[in-house]
Amino acid sequence: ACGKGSSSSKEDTLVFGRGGDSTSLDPSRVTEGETFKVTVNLFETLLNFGEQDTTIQPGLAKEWNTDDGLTYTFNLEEGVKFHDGTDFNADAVVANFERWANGDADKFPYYNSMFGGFKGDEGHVIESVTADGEYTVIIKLKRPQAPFLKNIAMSMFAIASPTAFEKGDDQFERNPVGTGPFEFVEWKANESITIQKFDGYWQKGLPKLNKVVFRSIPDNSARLNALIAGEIDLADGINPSDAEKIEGDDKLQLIKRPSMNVGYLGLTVTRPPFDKKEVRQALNHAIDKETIINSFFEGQANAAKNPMPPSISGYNDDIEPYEYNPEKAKELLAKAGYPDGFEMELWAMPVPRPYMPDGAKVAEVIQSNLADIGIKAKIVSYEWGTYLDKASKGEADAFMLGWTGDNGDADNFLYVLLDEDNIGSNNYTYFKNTKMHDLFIEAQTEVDEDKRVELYKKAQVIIHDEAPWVPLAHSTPLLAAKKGLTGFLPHPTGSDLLSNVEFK
Amino acid sequence: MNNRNRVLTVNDLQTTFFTDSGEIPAVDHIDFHLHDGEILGIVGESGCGKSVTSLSIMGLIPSPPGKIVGGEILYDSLNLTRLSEKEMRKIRGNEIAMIFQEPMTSLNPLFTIGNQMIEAILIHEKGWSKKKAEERAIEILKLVGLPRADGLMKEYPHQLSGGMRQRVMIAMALVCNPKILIADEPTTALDVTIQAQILKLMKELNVRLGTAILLITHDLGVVAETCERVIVMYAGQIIEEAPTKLIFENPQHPYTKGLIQSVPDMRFKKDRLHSIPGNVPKPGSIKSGCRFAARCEFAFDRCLHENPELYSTADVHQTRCFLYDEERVTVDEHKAIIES
Amino acid sequence: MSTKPLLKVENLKKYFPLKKGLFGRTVGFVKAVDDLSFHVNEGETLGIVGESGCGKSTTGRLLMRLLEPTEGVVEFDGKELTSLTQEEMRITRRDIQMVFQDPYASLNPRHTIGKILEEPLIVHGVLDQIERKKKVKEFLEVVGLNEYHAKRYPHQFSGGQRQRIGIARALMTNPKLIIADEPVSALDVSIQAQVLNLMQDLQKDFNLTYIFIAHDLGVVRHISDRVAVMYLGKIVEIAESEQLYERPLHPYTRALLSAVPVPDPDFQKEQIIIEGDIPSPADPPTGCTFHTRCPFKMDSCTKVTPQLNEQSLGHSVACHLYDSKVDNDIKQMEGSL
Amino acid sequence: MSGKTPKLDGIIEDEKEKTNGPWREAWRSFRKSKSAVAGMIIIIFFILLALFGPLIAKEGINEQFAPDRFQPPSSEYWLGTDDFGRDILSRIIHGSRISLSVGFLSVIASVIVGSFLGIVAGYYGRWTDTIISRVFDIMLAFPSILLAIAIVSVLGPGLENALIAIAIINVPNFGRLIRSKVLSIKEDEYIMAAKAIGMKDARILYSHILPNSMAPVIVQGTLAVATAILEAAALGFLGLGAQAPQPEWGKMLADSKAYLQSAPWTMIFPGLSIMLTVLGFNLMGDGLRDALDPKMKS
Amino acid sequence: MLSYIGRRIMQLVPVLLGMVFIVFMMIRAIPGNPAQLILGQQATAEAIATMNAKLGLDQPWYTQFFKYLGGILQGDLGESMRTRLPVADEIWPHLAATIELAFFAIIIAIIIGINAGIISAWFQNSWFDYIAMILALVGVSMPIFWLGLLGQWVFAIEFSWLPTTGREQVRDPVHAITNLYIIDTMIQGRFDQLWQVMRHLILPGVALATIPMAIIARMTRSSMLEVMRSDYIRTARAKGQKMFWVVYKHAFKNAVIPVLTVIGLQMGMLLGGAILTETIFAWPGIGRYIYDAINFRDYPVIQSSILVIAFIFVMINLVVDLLYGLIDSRIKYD
Ligand SMILES: Nc1ncnc2c1ncn2[C@@H]1O[C@H](COP(=O)(O)OP(=O)(O)OP(=O)(O)O)[C@@H](O)[C@H]1O
Ligand SMILES: Nc1ncnc2c1ncn2[C@@H]1O[C@H](COP(=O)(O)OP(=O)(O)OP(=O)(O)O)[C@@H](O)[C@H]1O
Ligand SMILES: [Mg+2]
Ligand SMILES: [Mg+2]
Repeated sequence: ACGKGSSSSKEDTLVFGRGGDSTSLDPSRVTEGETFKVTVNLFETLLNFGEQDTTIQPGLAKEWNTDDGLTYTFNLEEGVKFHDGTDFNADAVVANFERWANGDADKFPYYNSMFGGFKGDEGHVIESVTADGEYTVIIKLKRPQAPFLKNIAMSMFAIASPTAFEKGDDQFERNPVGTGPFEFVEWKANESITIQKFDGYWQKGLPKLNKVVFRSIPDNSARLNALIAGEIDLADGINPSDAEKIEGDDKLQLIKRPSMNVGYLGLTVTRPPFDKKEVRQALNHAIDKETIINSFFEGQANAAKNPMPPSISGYNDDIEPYEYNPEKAKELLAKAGYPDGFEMELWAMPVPRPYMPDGAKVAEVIQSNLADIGIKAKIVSYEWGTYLDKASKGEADAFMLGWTGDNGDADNFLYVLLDEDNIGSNNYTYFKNTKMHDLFIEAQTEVDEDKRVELYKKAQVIIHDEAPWVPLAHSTPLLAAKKGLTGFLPHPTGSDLLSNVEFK
Repeated sequence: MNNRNRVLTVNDLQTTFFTDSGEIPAVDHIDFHLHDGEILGIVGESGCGKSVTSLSIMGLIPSPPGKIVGGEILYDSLNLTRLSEKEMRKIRGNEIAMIFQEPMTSLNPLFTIGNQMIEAILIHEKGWSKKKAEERAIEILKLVGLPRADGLMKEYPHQLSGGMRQRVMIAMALVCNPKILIADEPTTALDVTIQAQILKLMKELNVRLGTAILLITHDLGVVAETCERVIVMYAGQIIEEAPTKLIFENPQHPYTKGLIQSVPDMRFKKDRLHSIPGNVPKPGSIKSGCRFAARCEFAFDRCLHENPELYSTADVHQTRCFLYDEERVTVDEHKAIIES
Repeated sequence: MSTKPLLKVENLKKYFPLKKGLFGRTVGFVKAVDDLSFHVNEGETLGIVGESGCGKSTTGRLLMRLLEPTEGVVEFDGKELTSLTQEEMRITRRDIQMVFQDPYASLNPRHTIGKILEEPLIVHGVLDQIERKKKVKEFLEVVGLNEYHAKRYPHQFSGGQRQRIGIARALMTNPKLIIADEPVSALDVSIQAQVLNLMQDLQKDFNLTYIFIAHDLGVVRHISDRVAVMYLGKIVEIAESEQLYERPLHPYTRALLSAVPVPDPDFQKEQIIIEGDIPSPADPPTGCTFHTRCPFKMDSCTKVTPQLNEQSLGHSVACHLYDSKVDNDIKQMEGSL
Repeated sequence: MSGKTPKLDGIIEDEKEKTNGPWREAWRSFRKSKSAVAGMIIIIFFILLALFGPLIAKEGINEQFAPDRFQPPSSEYWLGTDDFGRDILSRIIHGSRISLSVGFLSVIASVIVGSFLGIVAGYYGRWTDTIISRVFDIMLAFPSILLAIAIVSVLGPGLENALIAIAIINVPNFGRLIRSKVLSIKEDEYIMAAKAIGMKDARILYSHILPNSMAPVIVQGTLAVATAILEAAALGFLGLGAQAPQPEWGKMLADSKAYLQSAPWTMIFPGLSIMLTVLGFNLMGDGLRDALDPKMKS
Repeated sequence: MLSYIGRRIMQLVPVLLGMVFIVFMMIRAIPGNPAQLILGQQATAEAIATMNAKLGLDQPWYTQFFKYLGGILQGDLGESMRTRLPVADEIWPHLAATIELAFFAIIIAIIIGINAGIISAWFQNSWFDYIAMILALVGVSMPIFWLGLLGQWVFAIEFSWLPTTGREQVRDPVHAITNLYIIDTMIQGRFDQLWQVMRHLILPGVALATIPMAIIARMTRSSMLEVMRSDYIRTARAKGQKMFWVVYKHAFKNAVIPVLTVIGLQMGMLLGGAILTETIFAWPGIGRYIYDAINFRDYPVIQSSILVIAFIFVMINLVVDLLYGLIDSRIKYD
């Protein structure tokens, strides 16, 4: 397969530079974004998200319906083939679901968290998955799950070729076989992953590219350099500070990824003085989000007032944000019994993330903001693994973190990040509120979208008042590409489908 | 003796080291000559400039800091100080060869004896085949009395004893039949029994091959046994020159006298050794007057201010001491008297 | 000169193990000193000569127990040194001192001369500070140096001066015996004479006993009352120095004496040039160790190790030529020499 | 004849020169080397900067002034400003404190620990030697930067921990040096002489062996300061060393590498500072080696 | 000779065992739980517990240690926790990348460093000597991450003479056989690719070569100066030998041993110490691999790759020691 592209004169190979390598090419086995970036092009899911949002669109299932939110019927595309020649049909879908449901949390972590466990588990949502003829699949649930369709559309629940995965899971994740527009060619660890056009792809005329190479360049500046030098065509993870320059470069174009994230400063409510609501509110008033956004997101972000981005349904836009007002902050501190401030640790993220391109620097601004109201903050940083581990144990006073949505559902932000059920995992602030908890549980099984929105809006009011976070920003992650590149539509989840991309 | 050819003549040679701590005139205006086929000895205490003299002749003064700043060295009629490095290379090893004090370190430890011998031959015998050079090397190793010459060719220096190494050094110096062999303290590092072997060999070779030898040593015994003529050096200067017999029978310079007397003689027991007080000065440390004045029991005023020349006291005997300037003094006095 | 032995050495041996391999297996021995017996009388000088590597320095160090002997007894002043504890030995070293060959290497380059000289006194806890300083000054003058030299460092002295310092250090504790290991061989001839004279003067003034190690036969003759000749770790001949130089018995001694160049062009001497090199002490020849080079080698020499036998009063030699059995042969040999 | 009284000998031509100890002697030859003096001047410059610079540099190191972000060098900001609008010159000046103290402190710590272990191993030998040497072997078989990273990972990132890590990785270097020095000095003749006068082992150790092993330690120490500064900068660069907002040079480099093209001064100057300081120590170390190592003396 | 090698390798065993032990204990002291990192932010506590059990992390450390040791003795380096691949399989491509880079760097360093050192010593105190030695000093003082960035900026971005990052032209990837691309492209006769691979090596190679080059130059010079003073050099010159041969044959062979030692040490350093260069130039090497593994608490990967590096390091030293013997017949191995 190698050397195939070198002769053709038309540019049809895309080199996509990104920050890290994938850990696996079996999307169902990992939780990490770099894997999905590749697999979204190799595999397809029953349902798709919209091109640049998280609305539900047909995928391998061209139609679907449900009456009660418990039984879903999917009608599949016909004539679809896996890369290895296996036919795609209802049996294949069932085989995939069987595979997941018979696994364990270690093997299929996402399945576990999205569908509440595995076969036989108490919390397992899926009752059964059955084929009804060649091209119809029926999924029965034990109880309604509001974001069920969104879950089905997530890239980890991609339908893989049963012939391939039956050879063994470990073998499969190195030699992925799906129905996607591209098929797998080669993986050079930490260097590059090459995929090429799947000639038997069912959607005619796609993909437009012949070959895609995903190249890992860990350092943001180095990646941009490689783009400028023409070694790569598309670069992920562009520093906001470079945006201006890229826009000024007539050989390059800046591409903005729709934002579906939030970056925040978490306040561990179990650690004094953050057990006092006033203190938390004071911090909300003290931090100058505008400067942070101007300086370190270079304007490529919106100030956040809620723990979820506005693009997601359920966002409460009526909430009045805490204004930047050091005086008010001081008052609140005084009220809480800290007229002279106090000393605290401020944990700064050691790694750049889409929601926080430069945690350490933002921390420095926050530090100086806090100094203005008399709080002495010491910036502390651990390397990432330790950081998460320690923060999840509630060892931080205040820590910076963020979240990118997986499926565009409010539940995926609010419940995951702030509910008491998730203390010890993703609720790092240890915030607990019974009223809010009840709202969340209700929303999870509510199938009526309007009612759900109401529930989440109520929850946001509580969160705003209790202020376990200082929501900072919803950033617009930046990408940059060579001028002639078209058809690239970055997806808010970070998994970009490349079938429409071509060079002009 | 005088009718013999001079193969080497050193005229007014001056070699100075320009160091951080000042100029060191290690060899300070020396004149001497070497006859065809003779063995000339140079004696003197450590640091008096013996090695620098010999290295000057070879053009091997480490430079910087050393430099020949004056005088000439005539090989036949060729002035060696004027030659380019390339021309000098043709002389070295071919016309004038040299062996050094330390047989232990003078051979390159990482090459076989054969390799080093053959190299010495091929440098000067351009057209020779390796085979021919090898044969020559073996021949010459046998000449210096080394047993199993064939085997030695493949051995490394460290496998040889000190005496054998010095023989190899001599052999290597002789491969191109040089006219002159300079031997800088060739036996100092050896035991007496081995020293005797080497000195005997050198005398034999001198007779058989007619090579003139400049033998540098600090051992008066070696001089007495080996050399025809002796030069005594002190602090960079020649202070006395004479045939060996004369030096020992009638040493003239107070230093030479003291030196001869201060050596304990194995043949009989002296009650007490003569000792010359003070230390051997470094060249250049005494700026004015006779270099030996400070240690000399006969020193008088003039010695402290003026450096004596070499005065010929007999046809073949020269001494750098005012005590032997009487003639001149008288001549000068005569002149003075006549003029007045 | 009294004839009371101050030092008595019996069957002294030092074998250095030759180690090899990962676990340091001993695969052989360097017989550096092999069965020495001799004595030194009070007030006399015993010279030890021999070619390099024959074990002279090792002998010197064994006497002071700077090396532990493999075997043998050293008796000093009635005390058996070889059985003392380390601490007792340390204290006894007051009475036996050493002068080294390389005067520069044996002086700590970072200490002043004053400190170097004072150190033996401090170590042995004699005298208080003021007296120590006084004694340093006194001994500096004894060896021909000056008081102000005490503040200087070794590198500021010439070789001869350094050796004087080495001698002064040895004298500081008023020792009875001084072992001088080639104290003049690093010095120039004219300086050598100064140091030899100094040593002789001091011997008289302080009633010292010397063991004088050297390879220069002239120097040894000059300074010694008795001389021992060593070859490959063994004494081959020992005698009053007159005796030894005038009537050497051992073929090695003779060869050695004949090899020394004499500073007299008129002197005609018998030339015995022995061939070959000294064998390695790690692999000494069997029987008489000299037989490989000996012009008078006999069959028995390769097999039987000759013992030191007294031939005349105080003159012992280890050579089969002088065995009574072969008495007749000797006479013949003597004739041919 | 004058040989009669030895007292006369030797004192002729002895001018009363000043006493020159080995240290003074070393200083003299050190002073002669231009490069060594240049190195010393650089170091003194940075030390002065570290001591008094903060008084001169009026701009606060951490005062952020957003409107002045990325000012190129000008008369107001000699070396320009960084992404927070902070004066780079002030930060470099304050950074010299960090770099120098990390350099010195870590080396002092490793010298102390290394010397102790080295002496124990070299002087007492046998199984202590075996154990200590083996541990050194093990440590030296790690690439040092990896070892430092691992140690910092254990201790957590931060300047103090970086310092500790650097100190630890340097211990075997000093330990070995001292050990070999002790072993070789043990064989020197003046040690034999000291034993011959009946000196005790302990005294030999501290009065002879230790002072004579100081010179190479000083040389090695100076050079090690250079590497320590580099290592600290490397750790800072990887984000494992100094933490924001400390103006550590390596960290400054890492923070500004994104602006290499748009604001090159943000990374050129910290890099230059590292290089110059390290160069200073290397130059001085070389000079010291020439001055203190008697082997090199002609 | 063979028995010497055998013995040396035997001596390695305790060192390597010690290393395994130290690494093992040390990385377990790093706070943070691999399971958490593998499962990500979403993981539930029970998932983490299952994962721990699966990875054997719930067992006491000594059980884990001896299990690991047992594995190593059977040639099993364990399995990466993150990618679930055998470490042995994963290590090689990374190691090969670093080996290629390190070799390239060390060869540049040797060629330039040794010659600069020799010429400096030969013409001591000449302008060449001064300039070379100043450059060498600057070289050892260079923060290479800085130099690498500057090099990238100037040569790759401003002038576009050289590629900025990576090992190969991604558009035309090398088909990996041995993973040493220089060899792979040659086997396949793809000289166009070889050229590209070489171009990619230049910037990181030179950045990496700087320090060893400087060290080698300095070491060569001082070692040569010492040798040039020796008697046998004088002997060689007294024979009438040309200075060039005196220097390059007689002197250099004698001066080379300390230089070899330095080269060996530096090569070891380059193998593991290339992290910074590898980061800047996105070089998929072993340093980066270990660094990532540390971040992910991928215990088997850290343990095994450090072990492999240390093993190579010690083997390089062994080779260097054996080279001594080839050069100097006085050195005996028994
Ligand atoms: N490379 C050098 N640099 C500076 N001075 C030197 C150098 N070589 C020799 N000298 C000086 O030249 C003087 C004479 O040295 P030379 O080597 O000729 O003495 P020598 O008579 O051969 O002594 P020895 O018997 O010790 O070999 C010495 O005092 C020394 O100071
Ligand atoms: N510590 C030691 N370990 C092993 N062998 C030794 C040791 N010390 C001396 N030897 C060996 O013992 C033999 C005698 O050495 P010693 O130093 O006593 O000789 P020497 O007669 O003093 O020689 P020189 O005249 O060269 O000083 C030599 O072959 C030497 O190699
Ligand atoms: Mg000389
Ligand atoms: Mg000796």
